[in-house]
Amino acid sequence: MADLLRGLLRHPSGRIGGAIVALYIIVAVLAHLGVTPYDPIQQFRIDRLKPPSGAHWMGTDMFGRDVLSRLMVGIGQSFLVAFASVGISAVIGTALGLTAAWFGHLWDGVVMRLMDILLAFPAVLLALLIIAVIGPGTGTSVMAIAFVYTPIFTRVVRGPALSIKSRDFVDAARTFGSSRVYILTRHLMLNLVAPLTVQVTLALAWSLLTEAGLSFLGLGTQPPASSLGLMLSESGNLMEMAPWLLVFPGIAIMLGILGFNLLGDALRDILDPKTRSALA
Amino acid sequence: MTPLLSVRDLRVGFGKGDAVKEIVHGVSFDLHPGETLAIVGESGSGKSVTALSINRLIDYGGGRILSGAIALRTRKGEALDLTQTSPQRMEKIRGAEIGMIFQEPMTSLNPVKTIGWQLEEAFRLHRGLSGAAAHKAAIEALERVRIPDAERRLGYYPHQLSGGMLQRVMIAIALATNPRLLIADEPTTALDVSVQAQIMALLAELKRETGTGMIFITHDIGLVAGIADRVLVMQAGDVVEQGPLDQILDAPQHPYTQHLLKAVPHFAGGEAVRHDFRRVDALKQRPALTVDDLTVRFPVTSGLLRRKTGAVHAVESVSFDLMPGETLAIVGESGSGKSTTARALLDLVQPVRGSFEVRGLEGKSQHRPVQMVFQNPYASLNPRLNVESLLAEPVRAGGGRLTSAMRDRMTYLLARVGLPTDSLTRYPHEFSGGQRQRLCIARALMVDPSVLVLDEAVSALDVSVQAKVLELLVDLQKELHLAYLFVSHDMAVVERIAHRIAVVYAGQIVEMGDAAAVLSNPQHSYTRRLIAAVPTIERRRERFELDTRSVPSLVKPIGYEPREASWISYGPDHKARAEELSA
Amino acid sequence: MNYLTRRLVTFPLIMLGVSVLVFVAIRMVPGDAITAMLGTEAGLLTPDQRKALAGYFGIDRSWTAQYWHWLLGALQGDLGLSVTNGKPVLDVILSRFPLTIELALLAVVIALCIGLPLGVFAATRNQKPSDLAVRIFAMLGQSTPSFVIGLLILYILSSVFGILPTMGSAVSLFEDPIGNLKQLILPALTLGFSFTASVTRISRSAMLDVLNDDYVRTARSKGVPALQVIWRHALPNALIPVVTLSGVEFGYLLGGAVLVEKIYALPGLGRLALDAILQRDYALVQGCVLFVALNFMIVNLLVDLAYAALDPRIRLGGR
Amino acid sequence: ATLKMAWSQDATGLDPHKQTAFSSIRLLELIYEPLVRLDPDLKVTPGIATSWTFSPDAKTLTFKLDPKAKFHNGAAVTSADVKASYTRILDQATGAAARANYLSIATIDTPDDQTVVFNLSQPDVPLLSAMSSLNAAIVPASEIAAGKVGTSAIGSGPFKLKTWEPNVKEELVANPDWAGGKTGVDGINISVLPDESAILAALRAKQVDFALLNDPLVATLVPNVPTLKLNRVPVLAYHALQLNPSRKPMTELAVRQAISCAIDRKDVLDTALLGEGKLTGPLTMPDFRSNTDDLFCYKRDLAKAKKLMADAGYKDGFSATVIAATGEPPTAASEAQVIQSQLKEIGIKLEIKLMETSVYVDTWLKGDFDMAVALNGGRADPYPMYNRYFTKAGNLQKVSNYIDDTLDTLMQQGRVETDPKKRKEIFSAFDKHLTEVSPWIWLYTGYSYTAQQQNVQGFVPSPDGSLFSLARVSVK
Ligand SMILES: Nc1ncnc2c1ncn2[C@@H]1O[C@H](COP(=O)(O)OP(=O)(O)OP(=O)(O)O)[C@@H](O)[C@H]1O
Ligand SMILES: Nc1ncnc2c1ncn2[C@@H]1O[C@H](COP(=O)(O)OP(=O)(O)OP(=O)(O)O)[C@@H](O)[C@H]1O
Ligand SMILES: [Mg+2]
Ligand SMILES: [Mg+2]
Repeated sequence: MADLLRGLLRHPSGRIGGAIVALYIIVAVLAHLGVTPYDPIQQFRIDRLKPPSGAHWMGTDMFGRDVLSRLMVGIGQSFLVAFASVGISAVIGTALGLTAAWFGHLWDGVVMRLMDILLAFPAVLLALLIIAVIGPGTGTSVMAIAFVYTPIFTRVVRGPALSIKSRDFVDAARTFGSSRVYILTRHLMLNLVAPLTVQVTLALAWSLLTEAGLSFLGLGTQPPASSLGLMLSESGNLMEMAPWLLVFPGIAIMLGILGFNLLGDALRDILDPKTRSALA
Repeated sequence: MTPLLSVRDLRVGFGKGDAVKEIVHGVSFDLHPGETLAIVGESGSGKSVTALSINRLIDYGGGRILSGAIALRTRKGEALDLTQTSPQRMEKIRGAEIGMIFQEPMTSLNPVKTIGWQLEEAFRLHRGLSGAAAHKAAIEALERVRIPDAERRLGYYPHQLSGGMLQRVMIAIALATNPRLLIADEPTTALDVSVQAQIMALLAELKRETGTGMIFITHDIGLVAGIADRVLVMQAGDVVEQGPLDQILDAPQHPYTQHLLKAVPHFAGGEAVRHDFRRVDALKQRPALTVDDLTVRFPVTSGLLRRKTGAVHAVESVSFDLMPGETLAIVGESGSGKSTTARALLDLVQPVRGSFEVRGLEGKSQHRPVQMVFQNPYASLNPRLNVESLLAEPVRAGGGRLTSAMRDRMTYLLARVGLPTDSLTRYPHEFSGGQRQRLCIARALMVDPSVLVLDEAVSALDVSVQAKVLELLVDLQKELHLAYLFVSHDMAVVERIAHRIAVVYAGQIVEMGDAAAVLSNPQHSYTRRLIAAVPTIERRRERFELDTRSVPSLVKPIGYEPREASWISYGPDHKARAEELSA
Repeated sequence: MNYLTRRLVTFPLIMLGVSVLVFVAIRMVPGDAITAMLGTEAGLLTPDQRKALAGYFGIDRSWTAQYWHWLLGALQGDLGLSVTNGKPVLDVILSRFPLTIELALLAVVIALCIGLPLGVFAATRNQKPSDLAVRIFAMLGQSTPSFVIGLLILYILSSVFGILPTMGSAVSLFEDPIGNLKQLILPALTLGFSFTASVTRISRSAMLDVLNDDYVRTARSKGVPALQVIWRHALPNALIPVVTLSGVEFGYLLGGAVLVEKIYALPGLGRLALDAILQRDYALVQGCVLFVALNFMIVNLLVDLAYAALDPRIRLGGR
Repeated sequence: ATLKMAWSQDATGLDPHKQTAFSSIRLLELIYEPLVRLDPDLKVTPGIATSWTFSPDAKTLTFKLDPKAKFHNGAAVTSADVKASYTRILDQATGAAARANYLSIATIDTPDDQTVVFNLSQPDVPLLSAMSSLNAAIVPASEIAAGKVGTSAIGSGPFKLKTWEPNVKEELVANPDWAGGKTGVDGINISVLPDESAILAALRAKQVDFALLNDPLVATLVPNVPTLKLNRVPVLAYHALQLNPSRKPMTELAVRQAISCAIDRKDVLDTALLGEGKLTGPLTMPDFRSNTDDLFCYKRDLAKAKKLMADAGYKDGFSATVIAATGEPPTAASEAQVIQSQLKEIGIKLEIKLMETSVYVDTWLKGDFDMAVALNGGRADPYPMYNRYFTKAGNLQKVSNYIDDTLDTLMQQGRVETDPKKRKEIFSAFDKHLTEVSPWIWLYTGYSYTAQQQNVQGFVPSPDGSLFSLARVSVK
């Protein structure tokens, strides 16, 4: 863990990506603790659609709410959805991929065909349908995104798991008579951490984008809470009247995705033994 | 006579600017036309870097020639300092004047191009041939390296050929334009003994035919005897000694050269076998391991419904027994079923027939009496676990706890295999290859096994490390009265450790018996062939024979059963399978 | 080809799974074709009226009965009738599909034409400033949501330049190829923007990997000139991951063109599917999803074939 | 010339009797004609019928048809077609949405080809205005018999439907035989541009001559472009916050009134619609519209609201959910947020649930909500507008969940009264009472917007949103 951090600090894109993500997390935590310039849902009637100024650094929206404060909360919300959905899909996907690789045969066939079905299903429509069935909300967005991303994790895990399964140290463990659970958790899982970490950061970037897309369609985060996507969507038809409503959340989301992507790149380099030595 | 190549005080480093790390610290030598210079030295001593510097390929690997001169006399007679030549000029020289062969034939050819294309490219670039002419030249080139059916093989992709074949193709490419200098960087290290012998024979023959100057790089000093005129010994980037072949082999001056010659096992035709065990005495006890009629087959399927169409007869009716304190070596070339036999004994594969019986160590609980040490120490240690977890695993698997007694045993074993005691909290990548293999041995010993299966346990190690690990194994065997099943393809190693030898060929044991008897007086033709292929320092400038026979296919149709073997006895403990005359 | 046949065998299985999934999912969504069509006025219907309409829309029977009916039809190439279009589902889909496939293809072509050379270029300039510039472009490109780019392009074009690609209906490729290209180039650019960025990145890193491979060194030792090493030896190998990415991405583009089609008002399959969901045109939703899934799988199959074409190890099997 | 037109929502079907969506009606009213139609002042004017008379007891209604009226297939429009059309509407098997408005029709007589007599089971003055609905359009009897209504569009209106690609485009060509005269354009090409920003972009780029806009945020940008003209007319449809009086604590009159007093209608309008609208009571038609100052709590009165809450025993407020549809109207989410913030001031914690439109409709019809942000359609006459919600037999009682004797009585009186002055009094009382008992909080009416290039001439907007005057529009 400490090694990882040190590696990140030494890696140029790791530094930038890490800094962005860290900044966002700090902002999110601050917002969660209520440390925002203004109450993010308090409406100030006289302050409607004010451009950025000393009082409101990023201007106000059509309700006279402070955009900066909403942006801070929105980052928190978007990150929450991203982390939760990726967490869920990573856990389920890993479990499925791991067991599919390990048990093979029928179980592998069934799991992978199911994943094929989900993969073949157009992702956006799948998410839309899920949301339409359950009704919109943070929880639903999380579930929908997790659902769409699970097959990808399953695939990402199954491939390496299959190859690790045939590595000598797994054979060695079998000669000792190690239990299945031990082999699965210690030998396979531990060695999947690297590909998984990389995939997780990429998934986080994607999930941020999807959350934005869903909120853009009005099906994600519910107002008056805010998320980056929702802010973008609310700014849609006000773009010409109040461009700051589009610009700031737009930049925020771009930077966030950039942060995760950079972090993913750095982790890929750091966790890959081939490049690790070159960096050290 | 002017030298073909003259290298003076060559220094090579890696890295940019201030961070340059010098790897080769001043190498100088001369090479005359038709002469072969062998560069020997252990892994990482800078042999490859030196070689790559000569044709400036090092530029593409992040390296840089720091100083020195490399003077090459070209075909036209001009002398050229390769360290100063422009990249464009170098492109003309590479291939045309300097050919090169690499260690890994499997990865050194472009996987998506036919070998014909890759061969023709050489002719196109340097001889301006194209179309039918290039095609014809390619066929000739393949025939020159004794590839039968050359015309058809031109359409093959690299993955369709065996390693030995590919290495011949590489040689054909390197020699395509009759370069005046051929650099061969460990061309046989990745190959089987018998294939290695073939390649060596081929190189020697071609050298005689074409009169090319050759730089032959190897870590196996035994190999140079047959081919080199001069030898250059490198250690950690420095040249420690160089001179004519005989002088180096017979009167090495530098301690490192002496060490290389002495410590490294060299095959001695059965003269160096161990004499610390007398089977006759041991026969009163119960064997540690009895294997009877062990047969392993892997189904071969084809078609949509995965219909079984045959089976790989990997191990066929193998029987032997192993006494406590005894080493039985199983030798044979690649794919002959050695590993499969070992794996069957550890329940890693299911035999279709036959049985084996292990004498348990009654009274001791939670043991798995058979333990195994794998070939590649890096691959058999989970890189993400520390040494303590690694050592604890066999105990935990048997239901044991990590008690302080256990910890004591860990420290004891670590010390016993010669590892620092603070190793417990370290991770595998923090150890060298030899240390890792010691770790594997310690791990196998954690549960007090009675039989240790060593599958090519020292093949992946550097020569000098190999010797030390072998020594350790011998000591441990004496101390713990272990029975070893030692799987190897390396005759020199086998000679050092085996009490008895079983030779396997295509899944079957063809000869078995006392080590000295088998090695000094081989009876089966395959055993003889195997022994003939072993390079030794004694066989100086001996001509290797080219032998292109290949192992019969192990894939047999459903229901195929091999004929019952009949054995001929050649001594109290030496028998061989009767051969069919037709072969 | 053994592998291929095995893939073909799982085809119907996956399609069946997709069809069940979409069938159930769309019916679990509250509201049906009647409320979608009549809105709040649906509340004025008497039970008899409602029953009559349910019969008209074919949603009066049990789910299983509906599914069997639909499945039997589908097996004979009849995907049912779209209640909002009054036409067979297949006809509706086929009339919208060419546009989406053209859009996706165009996006892939743009991405490959820009991304591949850029990535290869960057790889040969490893760690130099031009490499850095390419990487920054690629990173930013991957991080920008397509709808943001689309909105920006549209706004700038119309308010600053007063021009716009043709919106609303599709200009036929065959009748007016130039007009068609003019109409689709911007949407394709929007759609393929982040894809271009990822192609750049993948081809750069694949190229870097390949340049380290042994056979590249062999080629150099043969005296192959630097440019030929890159184009003739390295590129064919580096293409393999790029092809995988393109295949996967092309599949997503087919299903994911919804937002771009909405912004540029293009009558493609994505919007058709979205409208069908909103209007609870069950048969049409099923048809669209099945169609997209089928295409996704066909594209995957094509990618496998492309693989085989590129890599003899796959084409000819192991030794 | 051909008029190039754009809108963001398309017709959902071609059967005039089954289509109730605003977007469908806008298309179909250019193709089909009812017996009578409403002019921009909401007066009943001739459609297929040239004249009509109510019998003094208001129990028979007689129409004279225009002898020139012809269907697109060339056949003349006869009384038989009218009878067949109404029979179809009244037949339950048709599933005609507006059937409930015509239930008083007992029998239909056709003395000759040009005369139709409706015999009513009870006096029904609002029937005439109800007949102006497109849902009572006259279709050929032959088409009904052939079961082809809805697949082909054979009407008698100013335009014929040439092609229809749902959600993509439709092409209309002028009907040279139209009884109403010659149309100003040769045809109309309508494109569906689902994003209203894109419509504005298309107008700017002159790709479109004429467009229908829903979102006031987009509409207000039109006047900024010098080449464009915005047409704006107040509409009958009204924005309301529907309370569900069957759910606690909205069962309490005081709570409902408190909500009414706590809501600053003007503020909601100014924020969510950028002020684009007019405060209104339940009745939105100019003839019946009350002065909002006379209605209950139309001036925000927080003190009163708090007191009412305390009286009802909800001094500390309560929690509830409000549902709203995404994009229908486009301002729904904003309205919900302003209302949420206003109600917070009297301690009511609202949770907003945005729903996709069909899900919203489904939930709304089941009455499965605490509160709902709604945009409900208006009618030219108060009775058809509210009888569904606020009469005892109203078939949307399940949605309104509120009825009292006063409302029911006033509605029945309004239905049979033929004297306009007296009707006005009756409905004025209805308006007042309804706002006082506050089952819903009526907010305001918005505008219907159309944007056009300056060279499009002759368009007259109508409060019911009708685009019928496109028949007279010409492009210079
Ligand atoms: N690209 C490189 N960058 C940095 N260091 C390198 C590079 N290539 C080789 N080295 C270092 O140079 C030293 C000599 O390597 P070289 O490959 O010449 O050894 P060798 O004698 O050929 O060994 P082997 O028998 O394993 O092939 C090693 O310590 C290695 O780590
Ligand atoms: N799991 C398996 N499935 C099918 N065939 C197998 C399997 N494992 C081994 N084989 C085949 O069995 C034969 C013997 O293999 P084995 O690994 O025992 O050879 P080996 O003598 O150990 O060779 P090497 O020296 O290369 O390790 C080979 O032909 C191999 O391809
Ligand atoms: Mg080397
Ligand atoms: Mg082996």
